[in-house]
Amino acid sequence: MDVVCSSRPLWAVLVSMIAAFLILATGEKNRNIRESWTIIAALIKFLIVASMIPLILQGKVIEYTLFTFYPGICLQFRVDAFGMMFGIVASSLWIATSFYSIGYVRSLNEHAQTRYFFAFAMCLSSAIGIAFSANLLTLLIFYEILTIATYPLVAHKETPEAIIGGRKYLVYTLVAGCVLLFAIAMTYYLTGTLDFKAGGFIGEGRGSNGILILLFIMFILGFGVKAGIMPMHEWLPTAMVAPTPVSALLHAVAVVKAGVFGCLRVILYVFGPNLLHDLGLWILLAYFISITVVGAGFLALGQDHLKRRLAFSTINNLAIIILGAILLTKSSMTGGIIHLANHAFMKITLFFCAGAIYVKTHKEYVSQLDGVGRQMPMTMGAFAIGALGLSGLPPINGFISKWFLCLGALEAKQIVFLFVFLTSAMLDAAFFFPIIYNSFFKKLPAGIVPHFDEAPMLMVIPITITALLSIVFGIAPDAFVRFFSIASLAVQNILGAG
Amino acid sequence: MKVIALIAAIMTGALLIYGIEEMPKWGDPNSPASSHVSPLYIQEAIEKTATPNMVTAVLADYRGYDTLGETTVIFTAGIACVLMLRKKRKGGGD
Amino acid sequence: MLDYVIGKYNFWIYAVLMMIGLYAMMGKKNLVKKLIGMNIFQSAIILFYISTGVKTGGATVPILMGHAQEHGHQAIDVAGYLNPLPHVLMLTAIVVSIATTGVALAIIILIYRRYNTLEENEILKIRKDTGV
Amino acid sequence: MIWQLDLILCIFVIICAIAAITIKDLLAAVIILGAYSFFMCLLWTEMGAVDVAFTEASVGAGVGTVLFIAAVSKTKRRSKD
Amino acid sequence: MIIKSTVDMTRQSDDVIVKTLSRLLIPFIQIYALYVIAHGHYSPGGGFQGGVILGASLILLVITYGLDNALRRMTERLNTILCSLGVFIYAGIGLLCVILGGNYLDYKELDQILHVGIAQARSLGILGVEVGVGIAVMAVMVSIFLDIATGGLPKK
Amino acid sequence: MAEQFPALIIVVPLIAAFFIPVIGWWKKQLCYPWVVAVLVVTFISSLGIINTIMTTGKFSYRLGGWAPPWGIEYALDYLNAFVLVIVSFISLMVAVYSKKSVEDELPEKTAPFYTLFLLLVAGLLGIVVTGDVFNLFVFLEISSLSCYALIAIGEEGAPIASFNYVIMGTIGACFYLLGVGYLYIATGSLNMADLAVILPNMYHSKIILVAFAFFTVGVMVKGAVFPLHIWMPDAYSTAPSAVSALIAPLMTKVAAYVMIRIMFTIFQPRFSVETVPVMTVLGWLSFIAIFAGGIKALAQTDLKKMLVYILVAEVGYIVMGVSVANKIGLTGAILHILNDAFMMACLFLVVGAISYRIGTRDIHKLHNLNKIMPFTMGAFTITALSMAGIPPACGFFSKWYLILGTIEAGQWAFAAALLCSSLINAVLFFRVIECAYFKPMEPAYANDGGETHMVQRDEAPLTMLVPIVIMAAGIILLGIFSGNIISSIIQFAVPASF
Amino acid sequence: MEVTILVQAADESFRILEESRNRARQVLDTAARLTSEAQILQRKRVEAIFKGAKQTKADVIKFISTFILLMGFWLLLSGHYDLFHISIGVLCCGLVSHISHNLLFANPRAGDMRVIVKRFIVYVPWLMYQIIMSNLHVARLALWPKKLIDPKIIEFKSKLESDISMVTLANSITLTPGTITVDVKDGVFYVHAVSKKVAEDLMTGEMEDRVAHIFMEADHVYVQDILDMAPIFVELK
Repeated sequence: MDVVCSSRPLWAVLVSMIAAFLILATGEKNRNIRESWTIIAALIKFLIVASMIPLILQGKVIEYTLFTFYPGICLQFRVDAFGMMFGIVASSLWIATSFYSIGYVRSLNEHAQTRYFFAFAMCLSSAIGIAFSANLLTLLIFYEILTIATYPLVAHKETPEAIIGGRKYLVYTLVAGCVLLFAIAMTYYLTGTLDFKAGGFIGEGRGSNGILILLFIMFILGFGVKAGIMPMHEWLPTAMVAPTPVSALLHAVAVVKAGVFGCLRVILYVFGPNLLHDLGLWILLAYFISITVVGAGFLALGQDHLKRRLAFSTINNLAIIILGAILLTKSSMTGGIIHLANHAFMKITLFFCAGAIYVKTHKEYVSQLDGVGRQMPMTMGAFAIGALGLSGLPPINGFISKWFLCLGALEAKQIVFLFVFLTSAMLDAAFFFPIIYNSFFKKLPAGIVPHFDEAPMLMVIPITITALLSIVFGIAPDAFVRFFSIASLAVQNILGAG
Repeated sequence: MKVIALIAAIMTGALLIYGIEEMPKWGDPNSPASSHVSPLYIQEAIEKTATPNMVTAVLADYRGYDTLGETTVIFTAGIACVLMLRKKRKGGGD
Repeated sequence: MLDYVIGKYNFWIYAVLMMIGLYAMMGKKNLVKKLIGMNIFQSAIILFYISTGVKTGGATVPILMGHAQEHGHQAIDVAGYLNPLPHVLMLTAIVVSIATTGVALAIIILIYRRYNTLEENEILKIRKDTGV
Repeated sequence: MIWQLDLILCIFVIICAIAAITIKDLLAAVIILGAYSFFMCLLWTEMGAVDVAFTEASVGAGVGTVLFIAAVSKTKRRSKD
Repeated sequence: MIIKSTVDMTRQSDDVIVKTLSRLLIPFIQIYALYVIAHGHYSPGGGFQGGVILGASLILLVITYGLDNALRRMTERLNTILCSLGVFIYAGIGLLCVILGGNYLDYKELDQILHVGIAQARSLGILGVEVGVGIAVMAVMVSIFLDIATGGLPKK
Repeated sequence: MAEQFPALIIVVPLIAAFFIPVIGWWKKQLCYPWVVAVLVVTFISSLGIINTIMTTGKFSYRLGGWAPPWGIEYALDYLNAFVLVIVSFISLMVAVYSKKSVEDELPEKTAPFYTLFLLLVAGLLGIVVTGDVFNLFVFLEISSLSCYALIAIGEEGAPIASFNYVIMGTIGACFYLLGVGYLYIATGSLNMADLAVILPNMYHSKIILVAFAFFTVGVMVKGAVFPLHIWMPDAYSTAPSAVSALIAPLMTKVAAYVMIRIMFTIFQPRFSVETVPVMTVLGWLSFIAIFAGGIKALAQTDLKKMLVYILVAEVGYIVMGVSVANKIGLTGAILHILNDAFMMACLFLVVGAISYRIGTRDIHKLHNLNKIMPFTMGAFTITALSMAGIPPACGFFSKWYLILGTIEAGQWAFAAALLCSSLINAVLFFRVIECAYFKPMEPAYANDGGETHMVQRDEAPLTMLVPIVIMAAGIILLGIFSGNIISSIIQFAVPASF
Repeated sequence: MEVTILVQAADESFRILEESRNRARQVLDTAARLTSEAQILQRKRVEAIFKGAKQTKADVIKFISTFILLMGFWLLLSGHYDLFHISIGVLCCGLVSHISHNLLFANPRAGDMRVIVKRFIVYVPWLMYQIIMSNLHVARLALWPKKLIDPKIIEFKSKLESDISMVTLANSITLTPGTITVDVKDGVFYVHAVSKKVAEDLMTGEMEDRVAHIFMEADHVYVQDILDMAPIFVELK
C-alpha cells in the first residue's frame, strides 16, 4: 500500500475549526458574514475531502503526523478507503445542512445563534477528524471533542427538558468515553501500538482470549453508546429536543455515524475478521445487534412524536450497519459500509422534512400530520422518497445496501439474519407508510383549508437535493464520489489483509 | 477527636520505638552521625574559617544558607504578624 | 530486653515527650493548649537531634579550646569534641519553632476577636449556628 | 554527661510537659511551659550543646513565654480542658 | 456580647520597683546582647541569641514603660526598616560574594575587598552575617510581641 | 551569570521581599509592579536553568563554595528544573492577577501581603531547587509560615481554618524533620545525593524504615493526601482569592514533587516499592481520595469549596501515579503536576474573578454568566473540559499516562477510579456550565428587568483577565504539545533507576 | 418742663461719659492682656532655651557615664583584648549608650554620682551587717517558732522622693531576712514583717535615713543642681 504524505487531512479538519473561531469572533452582530464563514468552510472542506478521492481509489493511503505523544502514539491522520467513506458523507452533507440550518434558525429566530454555528462547525471538524484518524487515540480525541461540541447543540433550547436531554446525552457519552479510554489504554498496554490496520492488529499482542473478549465488549460499549445500540440508546430519543438541523446532524451525519464508524473500525481494523471468528465473538454480537434491529423497529411503531419515531428508525438502521459488518462476509461488509452513506442521505432528508414541517406548521406529532402533504408537497415528497428508501425499495439507494446486506447474510449462511434484515425493512415500511399516506390522502380536520405553503427556499432546496441524491445513488451507486468503489476497496483491503 | 489523637500519638510512639532498636548505642563516637560528615567540621573549622566555635562556623558558613533561611523564617513570622494583626495607627505612618 | 529499655532510656523519654506533644496538639480542645503541645513536640524533636550529637568518652562542647586556636595546623582530636552539626540544625529548628509559635499566637488573637472564645468545640458550634 | 543527672532532668521534663498540658489555668500552663523549656535547656547543656541551650534559654524560656503570656493576657485565661 | 476586659501588657507599669530596676538593667542587657553577637566566634551565642536578648530588652521596656514610651525610642517605621535591613545584610553579603565572582555566600571572596586572608575573610563574613541576623531577630521579636500584646498597635 | 541562576532564582525574590515593607512605607502602589518585575526575573532564571539542563545536562551549585556532603548543594536535574518553571510561571500569573483582588480584599495590607507572597514563592522555589534534606525543611517552613498568615486574613472562618493548618502543617513538618533525624542517625549525612549513595546498603535497617514512614506521612500532610487532607478544604476555600490561586495549585504540587524526590531519588525505587508496602497503601489511599474528593465536591454549592475538594482528588491522581511506581505512571504523575497546576490555577483565578465581579460563588447563582463574563467563562469551560479529561486539553493526557501506568502495574481498580473520577469531574463542572450557559434567568429575577432586560457585559478587569486567558490557552497548548514536553523533559525527569 | 429737659440732658451726658469710660477701660485691658501674653511667651522661650541647654549638658554627661560603665562591663565579659574586639566594644557601647543613656541615669535630680557611689559603698557593709543580724534573728524564730512569730503587714509613708532611692530601700528591706516589701505606692511602703522585733527595727527608720543620705534626699539641699544652673543663668543674662 503506497503511503502519500500530505497535510490535506489536517486542513480538512482544521478548516471548520478555524471557521468555528471566525464565527465566534464575528459574533451576533454580523449575521451574514458569520454564516458565510459556515458555508465557505463547508465548501472548502468538501473540496479538500473530494480532492483526496482519486488518490484513495488508486489504492493509496494519505498520512500526516502532527505530534508524537509518546513513543508509539502519535496524533496522526491517515485517510484510507473506509475513512474516506465517512469523510465524504460528513463533508458533503454539511453543505446541505449549513444551508438548511441558516433557513431554519432564521425563520424560527433562534437565540444564541453564534454558539449554535460554532458548535456545529466544531462537530463537523471532529467528525472529519474521526474519519481520518490513524489510530485509536486520535480517534478518541476527536470522538470526545465531538461529544462536547454536540452538547451545546442538544441543550440549545435552554428549556428544562432540553437541559435534561443534554445531561442525559453527556452522561451516556462521557461514560462511554471513559470506557473507551480504558479500552484503548489496555490495547496499548497489550500491543504497544494503536495504529489501525486493515484486518486487525490486536491479535498480535499479548492479550489472552479472556482479556480480548473483555476489550471487545468494552469497545463496543464505548462506541455503541453513540451508535445507539439497544440498551444504551436511551439518550437518542431524549436528544430529540434539539433543533431539527441538529437532530439531522446528530442522527444522520456526525454523531451516531461516528459511533458506528468507531464500531466498524474496532471490528474491522482493530480486531479483524479472523480474530473475531477465532474468538467466536461475531455471532454473539450479531445476535445482540439483532435485538436492537428488531426492538428499535417495534419501539418506533409506538412513537407519536415524529422526530422520536425517526430516532428509533435511526437506531434500527445503525444496528443494521453494524450487523452487516459483524457478519464478516464480503457482501455484508460492503453493504454495511455503503449503508453508512446511504442511510445518511435518506435520514437527513427525513429530518429536514420534519424540521420544515415544524417551521411552517409547528406540528411535531405524527397524528397531527394529516393532510400536510397537500400543504407542503415538495417536502412531503422528499419525505416519501427517504421513507421508501429506508424500507428498501428500488430505485432508491436504500435498496442497494439492503440487497448487499441480505446477500451477506446468505453468504454467512445465517438465515436468521436474513430474516432480521427483512423484518427491519418491513418495520421501516410499517412505520413510514402511515405517515405518507395520512399526509397525502387523509382529510384534514374540518374547517381547515389546505393551501400551498412551503418552507423557506433555503430549507426546501437542501431537502430536494438530498432526496434527489438518494435516488441518484440508488440508480448509479458509483456516481460522483464513487461510494461503491470506495466501499468495495475498503472491504478488499480488510479481507485481503485478513 | 481525643480518641483519634490518642491513637495517632500511640502509633507515632510505636513507630519511634520501633526504630530505636537498631539505633547506634547512645553517645557512640563511631556512630555514623558522628563519623561521616562531622569530623571534617571539627578538624577544618578553625583552619578554614578562623572561628573556634564550630557551631558558629558551621551555622554561618558551611550551612550558612540554612541560616539565611532561618532568618527569613523569622522575618516571615514578623511580617505575618504585621499582616494579620497590625492596624493603621492614627497619625503614625501612612 | 532490659538493655533495650535501660540502655536507650533517653530515646524512650523522647518518644514519650513526642507522644505527649502530639496528643496535646490533636486532642486538646483549647487552642493555646494545642500550641503548648506543639512546643513540647518540637522541643522533643530537638532533644532527639541533640542526643545524636553526643559522644561519650571525654568529648566536650564544640568550641575549640586553648592553644588549638593559635595553632590551627596541629591535628585536632575529633573524639574530643561533640558533633556540631545537630546543634546547628537544631538552632534553626528552634528558630522555626518560635516563629511558628508567634504566627500561631497571632492567629489565636484573630480567632478570639471573632469568636470570643478559644475552645475549639465552641468555635465550631458558633460557626455552625451562624451558618458559615 | 552524667546519666543520673540526665535521667532526673528527663523526668522533670516529662513532669513539666504533662503538667503544662493538663493544667486548666492557661497562664500557669504557660509558665510551666517556660519551666519545661528551662529544664530542656539544662538537659542540653548537660549534653554539651551549649549553643542550643543558650538559644533555648533565651527563646523558649524567654521570648516564647513572653509571647504566650501576651497572647493569654489578651484573650482568655481559663481553659476547659 | 460583652468582651471581657483583658490585661494590657503594654500599659506603663505603676510599680516603681519594677520600673526602676528594669531601667537600670536594660542597658546592661543590651550590651550583653551585643557582646553575645560579637563573641559568637569564641563562645556560645551568636546573632540569633544576641538578637533575641536585644529584643527581650526592648520588650522589657515596653512592659515597664508602656507602648508609647517605647515607641518613642523605636518607632514602628524604624522597626520595619530594621527587620528588612537585618535580613538584607545577610542576603546582601551573600550577593556581594556573587558579585565578587564566587558562589552565593562564599565568604572567601570577601578577601578581595578586606585584604585579610581567606580564613579571616570568612570569619569577618560570619561576623557580618551574625550582625544581620541579630538586627533582624531583634526587630522581629519586638514586632511580634507588640502585635500580639496590643492586638496590632491600637490608638495612641 | 548563567551559572548563578540557581542562586538567583531564590535570592532575587527573597531580597525583593525584604524591600517591600520599605517600599510600602514609601509608595504603596509600587509594590505590585515590583513583585511582578521580580517574578518575571525569576521566571526567566528558571527558563535559564532548564535551558542549561537541556543543553548541558544536570548540574549542581555549591552554596558557600563548600563541597556537597559538608555544605549545602543545589542539585538541578530535569525534574526540579521542570517544577521550577511551573512554580515560577504560575506565581507570575497569579501575581499579575492579584492587583485588583488585593485592592478589593486587603486595601490596607498591600505591603505585607506582597512581602509574604514573594516569600511564599521563594520558599516553594527553594523546596524545589535544594539538594539538601534539611535545607528543604527550612524552605518548607518559610512557605508554610507565609501560607498560614496569608490564609488567616481571608474571609469569615479563615483564622480557625488557618490555625488548623498551623497545627497539621507543623505536625507534617515535624514528621519530616524526624525523618531527617532518623536518616541522619543512620547515615550521618544530609545531602540527597550522598544519602542516595549510602542508603542502599542499609535498606534492611529499621531506622531507615521508620525514617521513610515519617517522611511519607510528613509530606502527605503538607500535600493534603487523602486522610491527612482534613485541614485543607477550609484553609484553601477561605483564603483570599489571589492566595488560594497561588497555594492551591502550587503547595500540593510541590509536596508531590518532594514525595517523588524522597521516594525515588533519596530512596531507590527498589526500596520504596519492594521493601515496604507503602506504595500499595498510598495507591489505595489515593483511590479513596479520588472518590471521597469527588463525592464531597458534589455536595458543595460553593464553587471554591468544590474546587478544593476536587483538588483532593487531583492530589490523589498524582499520588496514584507515584504509587504505581513504573516509568509510564510516573511520567503521568509528573505531567499531571504540570497540568493540574495549570488547571487549578486557572480555576481558582476564574473563581476569584467571578466573586470579584458578581460577588457570589454559589454555583446556583451564576445565571447568564456567559454573557456577563464571556472570556472568563470560556476559560472556565476549557479548564472544566480539561478536568473532565476531554482531549485535546491537557487533563486528558496526564490521565492517559496515569491509566497506562495503572494498567501496566495491573491495578485495574485504580484505572477504574481514574475513569470514574473524570466522570465525576464532568458532572461537577457541567453543573456549573449548565447553569452559566443554559439556565435562563430565574423568574423572580427576570421580572425585575422584564423579558427584554439585556444582561450587561461586565468582564473582569484586564489584570485579572489576561492571566486567566493565558492559563486557559496554556491548558490547550500543553495538551497539544504534551508529546514534546514528555519527550524533551519529563522522559528524563523520571528517576533514572526505572 | 425745663427741669425735665435738664434732667434728660444730664442723664444723656452721664451715659456718654459712662460709655467712653468703659471703652477706655476695654482698650486698656486689651493692651494689658497683650503685654502680659507677650511676657509669658518671652518667659516660656527663655525657659525653653534654659531647659534645652540643661538637657543637652545633662545628656552628654549621662552619655559619657553610661558609656564608661558599659565599657567596663564589656571588658569584663569579653576576655579578648585585641584592637578588633575593643573597637567592636566601643562601637557597641556607643550604640547602647546612645539609645539608652536616659534609662540608666533617668532622674535628672540624681545628684552627684561620685558622692552617691562613695556613700553607697559605705552603705553596703552596714546592710550586710543588718542582714547577718536579722538572719540570726530569723534563725532563732525558726527554731522556736511558737513564741515570737507574729507576721503582719506594716505600712509607712516614706520621706524618700526619687524612684531610685525608694527602690534601694525596698530592696534593702527585702534583702534583710524577716521583712519583705510587698508594694510601694506613692511613697507608701507596705512591708510584710515576720515578727515584732523586725518590724520595730524597721520602724526606727534608720535604714530609710541611710538611704536618704546616699541619695542626698529630704535633708539635703541640691547643691549640684544649683551649681549646674549658675553658669547657664550667667550666660542667659
